[in-house]
Order: sequence, then C-alpha cells, then structure tokens
Amino acid sequence: MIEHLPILIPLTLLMGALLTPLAGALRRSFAYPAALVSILAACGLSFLGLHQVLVRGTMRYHLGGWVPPIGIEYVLDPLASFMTVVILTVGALVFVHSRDVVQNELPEKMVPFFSVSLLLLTGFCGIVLTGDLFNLYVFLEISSLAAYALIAVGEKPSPVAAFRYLLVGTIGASFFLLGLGFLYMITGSLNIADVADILPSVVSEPPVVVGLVLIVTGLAIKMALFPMHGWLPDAYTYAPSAGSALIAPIGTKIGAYVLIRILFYLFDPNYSRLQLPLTSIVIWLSIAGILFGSIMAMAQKELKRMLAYSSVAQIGYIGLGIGLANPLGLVGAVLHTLNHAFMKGGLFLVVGNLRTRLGHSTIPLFDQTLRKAMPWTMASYSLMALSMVGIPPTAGFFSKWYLVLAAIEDSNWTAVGMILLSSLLTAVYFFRVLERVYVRNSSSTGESGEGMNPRETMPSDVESMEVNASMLVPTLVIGGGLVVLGLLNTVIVTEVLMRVIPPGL
Amino acid sequence: MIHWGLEVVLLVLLLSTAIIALKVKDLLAAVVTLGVFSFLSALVFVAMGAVDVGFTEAVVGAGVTTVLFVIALYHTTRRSND
Amino acid sequence: MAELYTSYIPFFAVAISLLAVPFILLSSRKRNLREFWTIIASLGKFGLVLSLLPDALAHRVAQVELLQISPGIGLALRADPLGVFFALIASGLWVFTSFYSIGYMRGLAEHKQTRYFASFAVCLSATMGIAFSANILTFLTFYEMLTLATYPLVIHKETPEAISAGRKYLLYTLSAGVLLIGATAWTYNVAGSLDFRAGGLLNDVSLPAGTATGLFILFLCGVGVKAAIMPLHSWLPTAMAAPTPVSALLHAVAVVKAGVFGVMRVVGFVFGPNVMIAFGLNDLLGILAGLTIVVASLLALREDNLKRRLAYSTVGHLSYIVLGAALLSPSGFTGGLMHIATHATMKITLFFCAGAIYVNVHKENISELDGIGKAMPWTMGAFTVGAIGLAGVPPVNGFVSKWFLGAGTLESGNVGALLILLVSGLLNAGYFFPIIHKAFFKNSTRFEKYGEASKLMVLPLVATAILSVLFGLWPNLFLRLYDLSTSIAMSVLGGTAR
Amino acid sequence: MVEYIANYSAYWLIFLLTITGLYGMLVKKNLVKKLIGMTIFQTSVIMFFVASASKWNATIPVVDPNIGSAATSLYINPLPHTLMLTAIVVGVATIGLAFALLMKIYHQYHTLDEPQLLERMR
Amino acid sequence: MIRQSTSPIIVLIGRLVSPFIQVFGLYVIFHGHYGPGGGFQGGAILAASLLLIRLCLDSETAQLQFRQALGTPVGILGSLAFAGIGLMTLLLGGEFLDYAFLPFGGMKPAEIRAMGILLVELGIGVAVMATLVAIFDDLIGLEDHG
Repeated sequence: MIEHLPILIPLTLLMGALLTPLAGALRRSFAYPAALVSILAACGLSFLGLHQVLVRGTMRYHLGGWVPPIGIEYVLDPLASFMTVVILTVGALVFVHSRDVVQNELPEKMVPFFSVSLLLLTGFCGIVLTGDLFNLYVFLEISSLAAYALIAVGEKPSPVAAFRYLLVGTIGASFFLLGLGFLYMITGSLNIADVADILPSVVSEPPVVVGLVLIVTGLAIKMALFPMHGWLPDAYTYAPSAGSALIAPIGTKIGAYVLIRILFYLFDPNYSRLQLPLTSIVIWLSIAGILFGSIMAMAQKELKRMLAYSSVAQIGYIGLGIGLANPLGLVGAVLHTLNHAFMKGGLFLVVGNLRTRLGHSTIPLFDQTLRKAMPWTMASYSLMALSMVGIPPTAGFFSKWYLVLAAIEDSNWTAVGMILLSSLLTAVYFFRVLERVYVRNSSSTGESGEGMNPRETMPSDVESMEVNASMLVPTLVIGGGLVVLGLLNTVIVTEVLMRVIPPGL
Repeated sequence: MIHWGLEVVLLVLLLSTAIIALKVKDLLAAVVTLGVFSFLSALVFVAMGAVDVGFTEAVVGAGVTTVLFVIALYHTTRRSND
Repeated sequence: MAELYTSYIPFFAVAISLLAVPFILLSSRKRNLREFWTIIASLGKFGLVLSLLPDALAHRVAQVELLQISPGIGLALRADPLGVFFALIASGLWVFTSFYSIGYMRGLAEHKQTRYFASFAVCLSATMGIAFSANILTFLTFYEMLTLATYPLVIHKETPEAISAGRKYLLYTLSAGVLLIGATAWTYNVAGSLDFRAGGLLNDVSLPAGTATGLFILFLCGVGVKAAIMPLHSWLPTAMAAPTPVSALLHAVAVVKAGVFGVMRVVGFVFGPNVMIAFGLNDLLGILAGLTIVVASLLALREDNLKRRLAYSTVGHLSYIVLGAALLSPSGFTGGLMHIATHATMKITLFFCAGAIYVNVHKENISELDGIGKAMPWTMGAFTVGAIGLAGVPPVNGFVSKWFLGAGTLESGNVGALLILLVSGLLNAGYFFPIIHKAFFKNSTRFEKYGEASKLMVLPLVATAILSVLFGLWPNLFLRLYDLSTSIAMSVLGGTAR
Repeated sequence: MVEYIANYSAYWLIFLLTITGLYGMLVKKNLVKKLIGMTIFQTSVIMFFVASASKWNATIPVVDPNIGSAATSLYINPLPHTLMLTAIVVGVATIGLAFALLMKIYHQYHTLDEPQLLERMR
Repeated sequence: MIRQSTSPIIVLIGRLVSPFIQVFGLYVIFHGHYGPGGGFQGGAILAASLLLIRLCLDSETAQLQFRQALGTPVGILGSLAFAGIGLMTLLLGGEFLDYAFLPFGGMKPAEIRAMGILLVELGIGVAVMATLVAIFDDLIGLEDHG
C-alpha cells in the first residue's frame, strides 16, 4: 500500500469530503466524527509519506498506470511531503478545535462546513502532490472554490468579501492557465518533470517568457503578494473563525509553494534569477508588502483584521526568500511557510476562543479580566506573539534568521533592514494586545495610579471563562509547538529542507 | 502557417457581442447577449476542431449558465448604472 | 589554550531558577513557601556557579552543547573565566536581592508578588545564560529572554508612568535585539562561525574596513542599549518607575551588566584587539564611553529624585567598564572587569538604601532627606560607604577598579581617558556628597518618629556595604575575582602588541 | 508586419477578448457586469487553448476510417480539448458559487452596485 | 418561484423536447470513450433537460421528475462512484484508476477498461447533472427562506 501514498492522501480527504455529508444525512452527529477521522487518517498518511520519502527518496505515482507525459503523475518529493505534513497537521488541529466554534457560529451549516473544509484540504494536497501542471490548476480552483464558500458563511459582509476574492482569484487562476497555455504551445507537455526537461532548449522563445510572467502574476495574486493583496484583509476578517483558521495559515502559502515549484523546479533556478528580472521584482514587491502589511496591522482595531494584515507582511517574508533565489533563502521561505502556518493558525484559534467566549475580538475592549478569565489561551497567544516577532528560541526567529542570512549573502541590505524593521513593527502590534491583556486595568477602577490600593485593581472575582478542552488543547499544542519547532529547526532543516533545494540553485 | 477564415469572422462577432454585453444598461439584455456570446463561442470551438468543447459550451455556457444568470437577475434586480 | 570538558553544571546553573518558576507560580497563595523557592533557587544557583570557579581558574572550561539550533551552531553553554566571573557576581548578588525583595515587597504590600518573583527568577536564568553563552546565537537567545523577563518587572506598578516606561524599555531593547540579530547574521556570513573566542572570532578573517565598522556599530547598538552608552541610555532613568529591587537588579546585577558584559564579549571575543586596533574601533568606543561618563555625571548633578540620580550615575559607571574594554591594555581590561564587580556591589547597596528609605518614609527626592541619617543610621551608613566607593575613595572597592583603569590609561598612553577618569571622580563626589551631607549634618525634625526599615531590608544592604569594603581591602577574597579578571585580560590581550 | 498580424489574427482577437473580459471585471461597477466580464474572460482563455491546438488541414480528433489511427499528425491534438472541458466545469462551478454569493449580497444590502455596497457595508 | 406557464406552447414544447434531450444526454455519456462526449457533457445535457422542465412546468411536476432534496446526495454519490472505482482498482492491486484491475469476469482487458471508463463517466455524469440542478434549485429556493 505504501507505493500508493501520493494518491492516498488526497483520496482520503476527497472520500472524507464526500462521505461527511452522507454521514450527516444519516444522522447529523455523525458528520463531525467522519470528517475528523478522514483528516486524522490523511494526516497520519502524510507523516508516513514524509518518512518514506526521507528513507526511500522521491515517490512517483502514475495515475491509471499511464506513464507520463501521457498520464497524470503524482510526485511525493521532499518538498511536497513536507508541505502535506504542514497542511494536514494544521488542518487536523483546526478540525479538532473547530467543532465547538462551528457549533457556536454556524449551527445550521455544520455538515457542509466540514465537507467543504475537507474539499479545501483536498485541493491543497492535490496542488502539492500533483506532477501535472493542468491538474495543479484544477486543484487550485477546487481549493479556491472551497475557500470562497467557507469565507462566504461568515459575518454579514462576508459574501461581499468572498465575491471580491472570487473575482480576483479567478483572474489569478486564469492568468495561471493562460501561462500554462503558452508553455504548452512550446513544449507540448504538461508534466512538470517533462516540461523541465524540454524547457532549456526552448527557453528563449517569447511564448515561454510570456507564459512565465503570466504564471507568476497569477500566483502572486493567489498568494496575496503586495500589491495584489487587496482581497485578503476582508476575506480573512469576515470569514467565520474556523474558516479563517483553516484558510489563513495555508491558503496563501500554497501560492508560494507553486511559485517555488515553477521558478525553481520547472524552470532552471538560474534562468529565473538571471535571465529575467522576475525574482528581483518579487523581492521588491515582498519588501513593500512587509512594510505595508506591518504598518496597516498596527492601525487595526480588530484582532482578526490585524492578523490578516500581518499575513500580508508575512507573505512578504516568504516571497523575499523565494525572490532571493539562493539555498538559504529557499530554506528560509519553506521554513517560514511551516512556522507561519503554525503561528497564524494558532493565532486564529485564539481568535476563535475569544469569539466563542467574549463574542468579539476587538482590541480596545480587551483588559486584564481576560488574563484571569482565559489564562491558557492568553499564554498561548503570548508565545505565538513572541514567535511572530521572532524572539530566539521560538520558531519564528529561525525562519527570519535564514532569511537574513540569505539577504546578507545576496548583499541586499534593504531586505535585511526591512526584515529587522518589520520585526519591530510586529512587536508593536502584538505587544499592544499583550499590554492590554496583562497590564491594563479594567476600565472602571480607573487610571488614578498613585495611592490606590493595588488589590482593588485586580478583579479577583473574575470567573474563569476558559474554553473547553477540545478548543484549548489545539491552541496549547500550537503554542508549545512553536518552541519545540524552534528548538528542533535544525533537524527539520538538515533532514528535510536541505533535500528540498533543487540542483541548479 | 495557419490561415483563419471563418474563425476570424466569428471572433469579430464574438468581440462585438462581448462589448455589447458589457455596455448594455439593462442587465437582462446583457445576459441574453452573453448567451449569444456563448453560443458564438461554441461555434468558434467547432470551427477550430474542438467538437466536444463546442457542444459543451453550447449546453453549459449558452444553456445552463444563461438560465442561472436569468434566475439570479429575477431574484435581484435588472437595473444597472453602467 | 584552555582545556575543554563536558559538564552539565553550566546548564543546571542556568536552569535552576527556571525550574523554580513553576513552583513559585503554583505556590502563589502561600507566601512563605513561594519565597522559600526563590531563596532555594538563588542559593542553589550561587553554589553551582561557585563550583565552576576552581576549574575556571585552572583553565579548565566546562562546556555543554544542548542541541543544534541552526546547522553548525549549537545552543551551547561554556563556563569560561569571563562567564564564570559575571555569573558569580550576578548569582551572588541575587541572593542578597532575594532577601531584600521579600522585605521590600512585604513592606509595601505590593500586588502581584507572584508574577514579580517568577519574572525575577526567569531574569536570573537569562543572565546566567548570557554569562555562559558559548556563541553569539546562544547569547542572543538569552539576551532576548532577559529583555522579555524584565518587562513585567519594569511595569510592575502598572501606573501609566510605569507602562510608558515599559514601552520605552521594550522599544529600546527590542530594537537592540533586532540589530543584534542583524549583526549576528552578518558575522556568520563573514566568519562562518559564531563561537566566542578569546582574542577575537574575527581575528583570522580579512575584513574590508566598511564591513568591520558596520558590524561593530551594529554590535555596539545591540549591546550598547543595555549597557546604556550615551545616545542609547534614555530608557534607563525612565525605567526607575519600577520597584526598587528591580532597579537594583536592572542596574547592579543583571540587565545593564549583561549589556557591558556583552560589550566585553564583543570587544574581546568577537572582534579581538587586533581587529579593533586595525580599524580604529577602540577609539570610537573609547570616545563614546568618555563622553558618556562626563555627560551622565553632569546630568546626575541636576537630578533631585534619588533613584534617577543613581540611574545617571549608573550610566556613567557602566561606561567606565566600556572604557576599560576600549583601552585594550591588560590593566585597563582588568580594571573594567573589576568594575563590573565593584560597581555591582556598591550600586546595589545604594539602591537598597534608596528602597529602604522609600519603604520606610516614602520619600524619593533628595531635597526631602534632611536629617534622615539620624533616623536610619545603618542604612545611611551603608549609603555613605557605597557613595564614597563610587567616587573612588579607598578602602572601598571602587578604588581598586579605578586604580586599574587609571593604570590602563597610562599603559595605552591615553591621557585623555585618564583626565576623564579624574574629572568624573570629582563629579561623582559632587553628586553624592550633598546627599550624605543632608542626611547626617542637616538637622530636621521630620524623621524623628521613624526608625530603621525592616531587618529583611537592612541586613542585605549592610551586608553588601561590608562586602564592598572587604573587596576593596582584599580584591582576591573568597571569589578570587582579581585572579579571574587578570587571567581573562591575558587570554584576550595575550596576542597583541600592547 | 501586416502579414504577421494577419497570420496571428485569431490570437489577436482572442487577446482583445481577454482584455474586454478583464475590463468588465475590473472597471464595471455592477456585480452582474463583473460576472459577465468574468465569463468572457474565461471563455477567451479556453479559446486560446483551443486555438493553440488547432491545425490547418487536420481533422477533428475522432478516428476517421479514411485516415486510420496511425497518421496522428492529421488529427487535431485532443488533449487541450479535454483540458478545456475541465476548465469549463471549473468555470461553471465558479459562476454557480458567484450567483449564490450575489443573491446573498443582494439579500443583505439590496444593491448590486459596488460603490453603494461599500457605502452600506460601513 | 417559477409559476406554471400560462402559454400552452411552452408547456407542450418543454414536455416534448425534454425526453429527447435526455436520451441524447445518455448517448453522449455512453458514447464518451468512442467519440466526442463523455460524462461531463452528458451530465450537463441531462441537467439541461431537467432545468427545462423546471422552467416550463410547475414545480410539483418538476419535483416528480427529480426531487430537490436529491440534488446534493446524488451529486455526492456520483462523485463517490468515481473515487470509489479508483479506490477499488487501488485495493485490487493496480494503480489508482487503472481500470484493468476491475473484477469483471470473462472480459478482455480492453473491454474491462472500456467498462471501467464507462462506469466512471456515468458517475461523473450523474454528479454533474445533480450538482447543476442543485445549484439551480438553491438559487430558486433562496428567496423562500430569505
């Protein structure tokens, strides 16, 4: 059965997506376990896949026994297996977390929600695993459609956000498809490995260049690279908590993943870097995005919106790593994909916790009672915030570390400065929340600092409002996991990411 | 070298329907024009040798999508400012 | 060359107070038990560090690599003489601070004492980590940890003033941390290694002048914020909003000392004397330090708030240490190192005194202290010892370090530095003696009804004052700090012309 | 130059179609108009693929007894066609979802005009 | 929302044409692996015929033909047929969707493949038909509880 892993992972999710509504039709309470089982199974399979790839090397799977370039191929290589593990681990944690959240926010739509979520993950895994460009497009659209649907069931303005995302996403996907058309015109193949073989001989043909530019533009839209990020803040803000916890950590990273595939695997890395100024454009856009996202995040009053803008900035980091186009940059980008997936996922889980208990996540309304009421949630939030800022033993530091190293190697001092500066900006907008939670006295007892009895300011009668275990455990797992990931990052880098670097880089 | 004959004529027609569909202020008229557009594009597909794409477009684009468009309009509004 | 051996003692020395944190948090309702954990941890930590001393003196260096945190770079701890030196001072003074804090916190019935003691323990862990770091990345990790653990202490009072002080503190220190990250990455890019090495990690690397200067400025900004070198010092007086034991910790034990310790590491173990001299970096550092000494002393003269005056005094004295490093002569380096220890004991005494006064009579301004010496003779006696020590009067230990610093200036032929030392000695006297004068020789009936502060506070401050005198008489007493510092100075400067 | 344009006239027209579609999506204020633009845009992309596959003097990709199955060069490459079928499916799914969103939006804000919509969202 | 049309011509034409469209749809599905056509096109044609009835006739009649509640489940079942057959080939030792491994006794490999493709096409056709009708029904029905 091992050799079927590349197809089994998306297939498990697809079957889950299809069986969940059937189970739900049978009895509503069956739906959630069905969804959970399938994602846990897929998650287990993805870890098995990673293990197999590390032991035996890349696995190629030919659909229906048709050998590429005629048939469709699924490839489980180090990068792909790493990405599936990231996607499905975050997905599984969010699924565990979201039972109560969904019950609370979308009681009517529980069954479709989980079904569509599984479809979303099917799409993501399909994108990661497929070795066929058109197949990739199809999965890109499957995941996007699922994402539109998930976003649209959120707050009141969510359909508008989803509609905009739909329009922009369709433009992006169509650009991607158009680019594929140009490549296909010249190479006559859609298999990534096959096209990569053919490309060097035809690389100077205009259609190839046009195709590459179109593809990169399309992907930039999908990954919300500045200035194509317009759809993102609204979409993430208005989506239901569970939905944004699922889409925000992974959605844009998938675009980045495809960009890595295209620039470094499909094309020769040196071509992407030297012949066309594409990578330097990506670098500058990323830098602008980091700055813009950070500054906008500082101005937000709503926690979710702040996180959304922070995503714009963080995508800049990944884009920067890709754009620098050296091994360290790639390692940094892929590692940041992992770290940011965990951090953002965790942060949105915290938002879910807050919304479940408080009914809002508006920063100016936070005060000290929150710390008493939800100590564990806030503790995880603190860890995640530290990781976002990039304080050393946490995971967030290390991806920045590699990125800074890569930027220095490239002598791109603007990028170095921007990474460092944005750490500070990130600190500003995360500590703003922490300060409210840990320091700010609840508004009534007032500001009169001196002379008041300190004991009165501490609302000792605040009853605990901590969320229940199914929500708390994933939050804590991610919070603690960030430290573990940080300490173990060498293992990840040497064992997995070093094998990710394509030969030409 | 490819010599286009019929296709070019059809494409020009297609382009004009597309522009009309975007220009007309009455959304129902626009949608019906879009149906014509889809049907013409089905013809283009057939002319280019893609028979199956052609009749899929005829069924889906000109048929189902137009019906869905009309229903959507029925439920919302026909009026448009641009 | 020093002999390396693997030992987990440095790790335990770092971890012990961290391990105490959960216990402190868990026993938040039982005060005595909670304080018991703090005391145990502080004593245990001091004992562990002390056990490393003989090996450090015998040039046997304990080291342990916990795990790789980046390919080729481990989270490694190494108890080299410099590390042991700093760890001894910090852990030793933590013992005093612990006792004193208990008295202070209870005396004022402060809120959130659990958080206070827990943060304090974390702070000390971070300080030990800084002391024992074997490479820049480990140093950086603990440095950031120290920043964050100090933040709750700075904002402890939670008044708007304290909160804004906390913000300022975070802004300065986090920016510094970020610059340090940049500097670290650049060093790694240039040298391919991050291990601290006596004589300079960059010693064997051929550097373009721009790179060397740029790197040095980055490093200087990185560690200079905590070391309060002049343009970067302004967070320190503001942070006086914190409770007094915290100020003591900030100023005497952990935070600023971590900064100057960082300067020592950077000068002696990253750049090394050869590189420093080759690019004139020592002059840059020396000029900055000299300016800081003079300006800070002048600013201290103006301050009426006792703690703020002490804060500016700290700013000045930290730069003595930096100046000692910048001189790059054996005596100067030794003097700088000694000043870490001597300033720590003296300044902690002074802060303890300020805190005791505040707890007892709730006065913070110098102009209100007329005649307090009669009410609190022990406290003010200790204060006097600390003050004259900082002014450089024998037999208090401040004299010893200043003596070596002065010798260092002569060794390197730097007359300007000598002049600065002399002037600042006078200025020191200028801002301390009025306090003593007011306390003992001005008559006021204001404090008649007050007696001494509680024993838990008076005993530690008297003890540190006595220590200051003892170290002044016998610099090599107990901890053999003198031997340690000379051996460090030799290992760093052994390979240079001077 | 003229010949060049003439040779690729179909591509140019398809390109114009793409631009028209994009124009509709980006410039038009009405959401239905945007969807119309999207349909045009998607159709043009599909058409581009089909045009790139078509060959002069070749027949549709159905086995013709007169030609047989050996002379593959006489058939149009069917692969892009099948791909485009999938693309059409995707397009329909997108449009279907878009309609659902459209009606939800109208139900909540009673307008399909984007400026008005943004005004009412505040 | 769709009321029965008052025009007998529309009713008559709708009723008359719909079965022919359905037959054609089935033809397209079954003919898919020989010539132009296949599951998707056939499914779309079938859906078109159902939509025609839904547009021309009153909703009761239309519901008789294909119940609204069936849309989603049938769509899922259709997709499951595709995924299930793939899974079955995988379990029987072949690659995913390697039809040659399907357990049809007494047939040549080529015939088994044809059979497998047919089954999958059928599944896709049903799925497409049901999904398109479901989209239509949802759009229609939105007003009722809105």
